[in-house]
Amino acid sequence: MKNLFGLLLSLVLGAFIILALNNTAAFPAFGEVDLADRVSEQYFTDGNVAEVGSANIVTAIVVGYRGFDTLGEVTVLFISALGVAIIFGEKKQERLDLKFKPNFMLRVGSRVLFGMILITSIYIIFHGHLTPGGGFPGGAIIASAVLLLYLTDDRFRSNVKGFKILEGIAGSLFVVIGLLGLVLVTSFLQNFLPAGTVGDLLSAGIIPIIYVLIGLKVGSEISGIVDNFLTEEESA
Amino acid sequence: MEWMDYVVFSLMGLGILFTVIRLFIGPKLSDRVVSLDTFNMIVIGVIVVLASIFQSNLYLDIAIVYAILAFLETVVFARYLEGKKDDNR
Amino acid sequence: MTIASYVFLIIGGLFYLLGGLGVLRMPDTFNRIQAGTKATTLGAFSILIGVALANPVWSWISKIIIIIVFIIISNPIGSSAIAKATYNSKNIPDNLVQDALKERGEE
Amino acid sequence: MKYVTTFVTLLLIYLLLAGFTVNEVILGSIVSAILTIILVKYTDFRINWKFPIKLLKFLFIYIPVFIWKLILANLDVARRVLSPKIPLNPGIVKVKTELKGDLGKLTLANSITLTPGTLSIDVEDQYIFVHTVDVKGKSDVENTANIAGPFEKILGGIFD
Repeated sequence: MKNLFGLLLSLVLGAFIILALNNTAAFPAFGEVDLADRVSEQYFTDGNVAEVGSANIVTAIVVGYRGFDTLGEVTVLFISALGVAIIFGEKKQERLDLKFKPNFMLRVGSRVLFGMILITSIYIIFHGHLTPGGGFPGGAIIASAVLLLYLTDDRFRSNVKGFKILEGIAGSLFVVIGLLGLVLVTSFLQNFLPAGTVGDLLSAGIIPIIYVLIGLKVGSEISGIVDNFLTEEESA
Repeated sequence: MEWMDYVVFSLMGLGILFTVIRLFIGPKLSDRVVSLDTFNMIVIGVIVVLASIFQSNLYLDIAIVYAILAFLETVVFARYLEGKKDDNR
Repeated sequence: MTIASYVFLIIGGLFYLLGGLGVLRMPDTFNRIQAGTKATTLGAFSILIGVALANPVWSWISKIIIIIVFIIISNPIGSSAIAKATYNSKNIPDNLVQDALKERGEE
Repeated sequence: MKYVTTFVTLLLIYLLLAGFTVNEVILGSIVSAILTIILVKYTDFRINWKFPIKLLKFLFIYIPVFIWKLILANLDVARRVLSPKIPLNPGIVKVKTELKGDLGKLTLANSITLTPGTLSIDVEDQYIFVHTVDVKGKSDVENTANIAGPFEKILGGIFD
């Protein structure tokens, strides 16, 4: 009886989902959406795309118009990493011992793949203003590469102090760039570099610089969290 | 040639269906991990074909990132399977 | 060009289907890993080559090369990791006629 | 020398991802140089003047054999999966390899995984533990000749 009810419920829900996706007003085909319905119309009519210079609208909003909120967002991540470090962090730490050694292919292969993953994440970070992606996903991929090495090499220990320094430098530079905007133009985090041609690598003023800093900061913070979870107090 | 797309998608969809069945009925956890690995590989193919249909090579970036995350997920699950020795899984 | 690309796409889809069927039908975990890995690797290659033939532009082909290289390195490594984990978690099928890992005499 | 090869590999991947323009080449070189300094302690391959010949051998002898074996493997899987009663005689066997370097052994193990009816589980020193669907040989020597034979000779000329 329970199974029959479950089957009926899933069939009805499935029918609803299919109908909702077929409803062309709510879910238009690819490329046919009228963006002016959804985003503020001002964004298009005032020609702001050329003003910001970012080919990716999401990036223009996240880093350009809402740059200060993004600073807050990065701070939230920093605070959570700090919380994890306070809970798990002791003075002397050693590597958590997993029951079995990683097998040979994993150990050698992950080193080959580590460089590939890192360079891909850096590509994603640098092209945040041109393609979907940017600092947050790129930083997460850096951290996942570090997690991969942790899981496949039972003696690996990342350079935690280096990560902390990198994170501090990136965070401070973010604020410094914001203050430069305040000094050189009028307000905090305002763009003071030329916008350039939309679609070029060197365009969109300070947006790529800030996104690189965000990527470094996010990557080092999540790597720190990974390190905290995979280490334990020295049992000596 | 539009209908050929439907043929390709139905073949891949049947593959996904079979792996999902194994994902649900798999008697041991390792069977579920295997089916998840296969599932991820099929999804990479689906993303690439979608990129070709939408004529936008930005989707290929998504496929690369998905491949990276799929590999990582397989490794994490495999190490998790090994982690506990005494459990009868 | 279009016909060739569709041929590759159909072959890729068939191998994907075969991989799913193998994962479903094979009787024990190791055989499931074998069927899944081999069929999806060739399926992914075939699909990627088909898409490259449909869009013969350098910006597509270069990214497809990256995906192929990544898959060819990562997929066997991942499956061997699952196989070793399966063995280590004492989930060994009882139909093996020979077990060299056991004869090695540890664990 | 290690630095140069790591740098070139990273730059090649970056340029394949990003495309060839002047700006990308400059940015990619800077990034790859920084990453090379970080990554160089994880790489341990030696190369010498024979490297281009080895690369050509790898591209034009190993890859076609590998693709042919991959197709055979898939036809084998297809035959097994589609037959009504699945023919099986599985076992884990030990295969001896002569290759010394880590990368060579990794390539051999990956090739074994993608060839008909075999799946490499682990490598220990000179032995690869392989799960085969159909145990044919009676002894380890016979299994070695069956499973690793076709690749061992080619890879021996490339990674040594």
